[in-house]
Amino acid sequence: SPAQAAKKKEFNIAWTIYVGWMPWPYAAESGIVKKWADKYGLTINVTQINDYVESINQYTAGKFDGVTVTNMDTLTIPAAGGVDTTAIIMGDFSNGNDGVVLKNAKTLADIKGRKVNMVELSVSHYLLTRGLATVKLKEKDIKVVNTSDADIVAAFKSPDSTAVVTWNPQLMEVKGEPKATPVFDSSKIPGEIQDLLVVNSETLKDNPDLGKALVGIWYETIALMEDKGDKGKAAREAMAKLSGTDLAGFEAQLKTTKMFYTPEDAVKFTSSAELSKVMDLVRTFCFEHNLLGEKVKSKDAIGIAFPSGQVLGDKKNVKMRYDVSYMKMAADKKL
Amino acid sequence: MNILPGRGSRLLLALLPFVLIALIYVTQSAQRRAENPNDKLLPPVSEMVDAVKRVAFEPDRRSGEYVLWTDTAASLQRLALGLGIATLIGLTFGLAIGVLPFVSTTLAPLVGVLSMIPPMAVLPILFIVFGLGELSKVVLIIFGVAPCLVRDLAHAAGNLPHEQLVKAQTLGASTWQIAIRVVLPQIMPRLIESVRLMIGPAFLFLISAEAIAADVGLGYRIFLLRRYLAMDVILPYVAWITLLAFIMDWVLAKLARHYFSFAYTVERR
Amino acid sequence: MNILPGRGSRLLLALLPFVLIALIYVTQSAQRRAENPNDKLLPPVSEMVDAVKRVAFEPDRRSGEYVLWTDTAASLQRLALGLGIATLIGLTFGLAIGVLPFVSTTLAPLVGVLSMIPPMAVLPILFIVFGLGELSKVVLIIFGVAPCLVRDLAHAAGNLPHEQLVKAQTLGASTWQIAIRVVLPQIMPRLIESVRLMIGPAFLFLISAEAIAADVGLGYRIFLLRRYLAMDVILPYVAWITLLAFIMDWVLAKLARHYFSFAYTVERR
Amino acid sequence: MSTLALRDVWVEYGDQIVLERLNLEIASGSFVSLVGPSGAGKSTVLRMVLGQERPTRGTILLDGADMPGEPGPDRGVVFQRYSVFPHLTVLRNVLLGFEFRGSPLLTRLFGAKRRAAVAKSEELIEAVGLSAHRDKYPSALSGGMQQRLAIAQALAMQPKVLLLDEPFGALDPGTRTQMHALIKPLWKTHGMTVLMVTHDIKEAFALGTRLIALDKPRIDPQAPGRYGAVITYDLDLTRTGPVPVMGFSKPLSRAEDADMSKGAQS
Amino acid sequence: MSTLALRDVWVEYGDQIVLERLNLEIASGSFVSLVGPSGAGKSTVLRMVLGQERPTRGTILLDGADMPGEPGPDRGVVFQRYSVFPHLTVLRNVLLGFEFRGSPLLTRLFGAKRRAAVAKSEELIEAVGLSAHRDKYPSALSGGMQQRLAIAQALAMQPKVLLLDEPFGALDPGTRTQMHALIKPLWKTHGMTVLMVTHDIKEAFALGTRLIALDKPRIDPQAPGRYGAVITYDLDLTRTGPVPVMGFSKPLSRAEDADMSKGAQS
Ligand SMILES: Nc1ncnc2c1ncn2[C@@H]1O[C@H](COP(=O)(O)OP(=O)(O)OP(=O)(O)O)[C@@H](O)[C@H]1O
Ligand SMILES: Nc1ncnc2c1ncn2[C@@H]1O[C@H](COP(=O)(O)OP(=O)(O)OP(=O)(O)O)[C@@H](O)[C@H]1O
Ligand SMILES: [Mg+2]
Ligand SMILES: [Mg+2]
Repeated sequence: SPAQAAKKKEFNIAWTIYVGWMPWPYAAESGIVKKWADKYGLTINVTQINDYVESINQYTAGKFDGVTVTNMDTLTIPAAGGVDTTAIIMGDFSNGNDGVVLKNAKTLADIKGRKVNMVELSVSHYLLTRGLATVKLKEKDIKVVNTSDADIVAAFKSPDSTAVVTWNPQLMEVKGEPKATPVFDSSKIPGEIQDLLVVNSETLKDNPDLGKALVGIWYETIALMEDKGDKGKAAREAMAKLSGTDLAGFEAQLKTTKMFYTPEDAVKFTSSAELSKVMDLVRTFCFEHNLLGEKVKSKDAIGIAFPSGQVLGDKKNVKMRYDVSYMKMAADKKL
Repeated sequence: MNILPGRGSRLLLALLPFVLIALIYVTQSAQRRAENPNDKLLPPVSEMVDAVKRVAFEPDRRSGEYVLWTDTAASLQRLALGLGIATLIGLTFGLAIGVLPFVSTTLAPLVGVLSMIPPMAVLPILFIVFGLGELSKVVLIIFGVAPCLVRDLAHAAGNLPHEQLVKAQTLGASTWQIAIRVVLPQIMPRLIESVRLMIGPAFLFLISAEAIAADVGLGYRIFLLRRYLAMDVILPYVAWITLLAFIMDWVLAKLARHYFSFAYTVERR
Repeated sequence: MNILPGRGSRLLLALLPFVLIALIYVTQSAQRRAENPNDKLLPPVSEMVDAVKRVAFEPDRRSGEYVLWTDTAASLQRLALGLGIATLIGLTFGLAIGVLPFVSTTLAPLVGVLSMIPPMAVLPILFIVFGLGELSKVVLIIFGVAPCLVRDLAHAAGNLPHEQLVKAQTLGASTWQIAIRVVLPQIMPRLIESVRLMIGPAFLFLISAEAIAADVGLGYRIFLLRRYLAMDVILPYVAWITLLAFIMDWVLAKLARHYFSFAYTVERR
Repeated sequence: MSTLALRDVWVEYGDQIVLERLNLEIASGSFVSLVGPSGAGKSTVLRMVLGQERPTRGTILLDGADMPGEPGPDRGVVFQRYSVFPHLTVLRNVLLGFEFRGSPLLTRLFGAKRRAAVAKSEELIEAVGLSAHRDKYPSALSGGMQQRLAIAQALAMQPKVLLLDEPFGALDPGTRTQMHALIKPLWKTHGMTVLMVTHDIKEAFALGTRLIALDKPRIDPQAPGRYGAVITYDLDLTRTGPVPVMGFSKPLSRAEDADMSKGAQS
Repeated sequence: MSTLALRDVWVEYGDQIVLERLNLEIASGSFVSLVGPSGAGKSTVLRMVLGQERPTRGTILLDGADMPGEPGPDRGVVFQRYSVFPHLTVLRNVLLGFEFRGSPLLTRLFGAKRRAAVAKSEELIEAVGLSAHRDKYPSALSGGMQQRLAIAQALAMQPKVLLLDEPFGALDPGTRTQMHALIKPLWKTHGMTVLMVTHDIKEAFALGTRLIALDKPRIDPQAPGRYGAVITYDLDLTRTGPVPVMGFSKPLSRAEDADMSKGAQS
């Protein structure tokens, strides 16, 4: 359990299939994980969980020391559940990987009055509310039908479904439907949907080597991924395969993902003042949808700490932290 | 072997395992809370009570509805429809397969195969054929439950002593008459028994269907709340589902014993 | 009623519904393709054959594994363990509850309640308690299947003619001896029958468990590919699962008829 | 009305030969008592005549035509083991036959029809002495009471051929006499053909117009299933003169048996 | 060895009174024939002595002590309806008792023990004439064969008290005589107490040392369940002098009956 954090040697990291997280299984398979773990005298198990929410739940319940997760879900699940969580890797942000698709429509405004199939209370929901605001619509103007992410493609095949919000790879499949029009996507709200690797803050405090190893793994792997040559192609092909698609499909998804291939870029983004504005938007959405807990009376209840030392919300109850120190070590080649 | 516990000790004995489970829960919950005061996995009973008060007796902040009751109403309606239709299918097809060799050779293999198809895996096809609305949820329940019922009832019907069918024929019964007056009433207790065993699976399919696409229902709520591990609501919901299922089970058991008392003479010892 | 179809027409009749379904599929598939040449929902048979060749007979380029077979091996192992343990639980507890009033009062209500809890809804807790490895998948199957088996067998055991138990007692049998020599062999056919009915649900639980946490297995593959709606692989996988389940069902049926022939005298008419 | 003929009938279960070369002609309206040791194949003969079982070889003719393959309302039966319907009360068990006949679709009678059927049923129930138990389920009846119920049920339909397999076996002498008194006039007035298995020789003689004894004439100690039972006695009980007693009539030889059947065929 | 006493026993099913004020003392080693009309409550008496059923009122004593509430190996039984185990072959049905006794845990015998048990079982199977059917399941046996199997099964255990409910009802006279010849010496040598229900008066007299008749002395036509059966005859068949015949001995009056039981108690 997370509270029993102390010096330990074996760590468990959970990941789920998503274009921005595919380096993890590749790193595990190709020995990069072992290499870095050995370097710090650790054992790191990288485990795949098929169900994204379950992976976060299991992390929150203490079964894992780290997990791949978005910024919003970090706030609503572990942080709201009292598990102090630190984001040590800013992997990417969605730059079109999440989108709204309508049938028989031209613009997002046409969504008015429709039933929208999406994973309720997820980043899709967030994306939709952000989109609705741009066309002066309210959530009341539509009807949300909670639809499981695995089934959303099939659901959109049904004549009953005329509007969906989803992410990749489902988004690509949905866009390919006849009469389907993408009307809004995350490239319109760049930087707001971030894909992170988070670890339990206490575990990290007691075992800084874990952070170093993870960051080391990450940047070695994505350097390979970015490689324009054969090695890079082979790596991307392997990742494609692992996510159940082929190279072309995977690269198409990569196009709509703003990867931070270098630690410098990631540090820069994470340290920018913009981030706290983004998180304010996110936590406002979360609060309005009761995601911070039924008893929470204000969006300030949970504190979010930024690299600058600034804290959004309750300073005494900081449960989510952005930490660039490890990525900085990578940038400085100090690992 | 024939030592029957008395009335009082009976109740005690029956409650014992539940008390044990409750105890384990309470201590585990307290332990987790001691480690993490915000732990959500095993909330203490007090929080669950609060949560129940909230969902059952306070209107929802956004929709103004009493969430628990609207969820329950929606789910029970789906369940009743699904289970009801599945029962009808189970009864008619089970009877036909059990009584008529002709139907049996044609349909028994099909039913055998159908009962083996995992319905979840062919959901996309179900969506196309039955849409995303209430129908597909009901169909999923039927699809999951009916083949089992058909098989069980066909088996029960086929197992009646052959002498009885011969006897009925000598009394001038047609096949139809045998089916409705000799076989049907005698497999009714088994039908109820099977339906009782199928309540659990039916709820399972209902919840799965609601997890896949819905905007109201017990399963919908559970899966929505799972997004932020709100076990303080999920656990009472699970308990509530279990209670509902248990009540249905109990009512069916009583019905069977009341209307088909002839089948329960062994129990009277 | 007693008109039995001949051997040849039997096979024809049995095949008829399957041929019909195949026909409907092929025409529907062709129609969808005509409308949208990229349709993935109902791929033509040729594409499914290609897909099967790919997953079954070509080694995976990376791992060198034959995907279909590694998936099958992993899933079958889980299933066999889960179903096996559930059967053992069903048999011992069913027997105990059916034979001993004392055990019955203590455990029957618990089993009744357990069988009503939808396992999917308490998955997070199951995963916490049993970990995310093989164990939790096996446990989910057990949790989903065993209560049903226990109830069904307790019912079967309790329904034996009371005279038989009395008779055994007059022959000097202890409760234990009655259980293993009188009740057990007579409920074995029902056990096999119940397990056969539970193969479908067991696969369902397996697939659900694999959908949530696994990196190999039939259910894992199906859920992985569902995001892309790769029905050309999913449908053959479903067919394969169905075939596996059907074979298990058939083997069990034969076993029952071979080892417990006394229970099938009615069928011999 | 209904002549029954068995022509060279064999019954085998696996290795075991139960009945061998059975030839039998039963005239319409006769009351045949069938006796023989336990396991001789008496019930098997009844099952075949009923249409429940098919002979391994040979044919069974009803009025010269092939026996319908299925049991039907022309043949009533009281099985050796009580075969009443466990899910119906005494009254409803007897009523059921009337309902089968009177209401092909619903199998429920209403109004006058129902009253008539109930009256007839109650008459029969009264005759077998079960009036006090009209509304009991069979599980609450004693063995003999169930047997009487089965008799009432079978008699209610007045079948052309009545097959009785030890119908009075579980009854005390008094009740047995009552049953005799019930069945005899019914048989006479309706011209039924009755085939009754019994172990009570006195009963066989008292009721029957003909007595047939089945037995195994030969037993191979090495292979007990090797030889089946044949008809060892066939007595006409209607002829005038002194009542024949078992010992008096000499057993049929197998040759004679074959001759007789030839005669019957020609 | 085992005196059986019923003291003021009543049995009621709901409204219906089946047995009324039954008082009965059965001496160890006696062979009691129980007769009476169908439905009188004979099987009920047996079920009570067996421990399968409890009287509504009254007590049953075995050797002066309260009857153990459960059936046990001291009391063997042949039920009215064949109660052999359908899942065991003929041999295994008889063997089962030996296995119960000889192997408390596994209930399987091996080696010499098993050979001895098999030998004893086969002897009994031979005695009831089922040798040829040793390996058949009960479903392949005729009614009378099943009854004989049940007899062999019960006799194998040589119980102190043997309860027989119409054990020979489905048997032909020949086989019946064989069974008599089988049971009589067993009863004599082992000093069993036998309680046998039969409808065959001759059999009752031939085998029994005492004959008890159960019957309803009064019937209220308005409420047939109002009065139960009582003991109407109780004959000692061992006394010297002319064999008593039913008509000769006068029925016990209810007062005498009560007196007798008083006498027995004192
Ligand atoms: N299903 C079966 N399989 C094998 N053998 C059978 C089957 N049914 C009956 N038999 C054999 O057929 C023979 C005749 O049986 P049947 O029931 O006709 O005898 P029965 O003359 O009626 O005897 P009982 O007077 O005891 O009723 C018996 O030896 C029995 O073992
Ligand atoms: N479970 C029951 N519920 C109600 N009444 C019952 C039940 N069992 C038996 N009886 C009644 O008890 C009476 C006596 O039954 P019992 O079986 O002892 O008769 P019996 O003397 O053995 O008759 P038979 O010679 O026909 O076997 C019957 O009138 C029967 O209806
Ligand atoms: Mg017979
Ligand atoms: Mg009786």
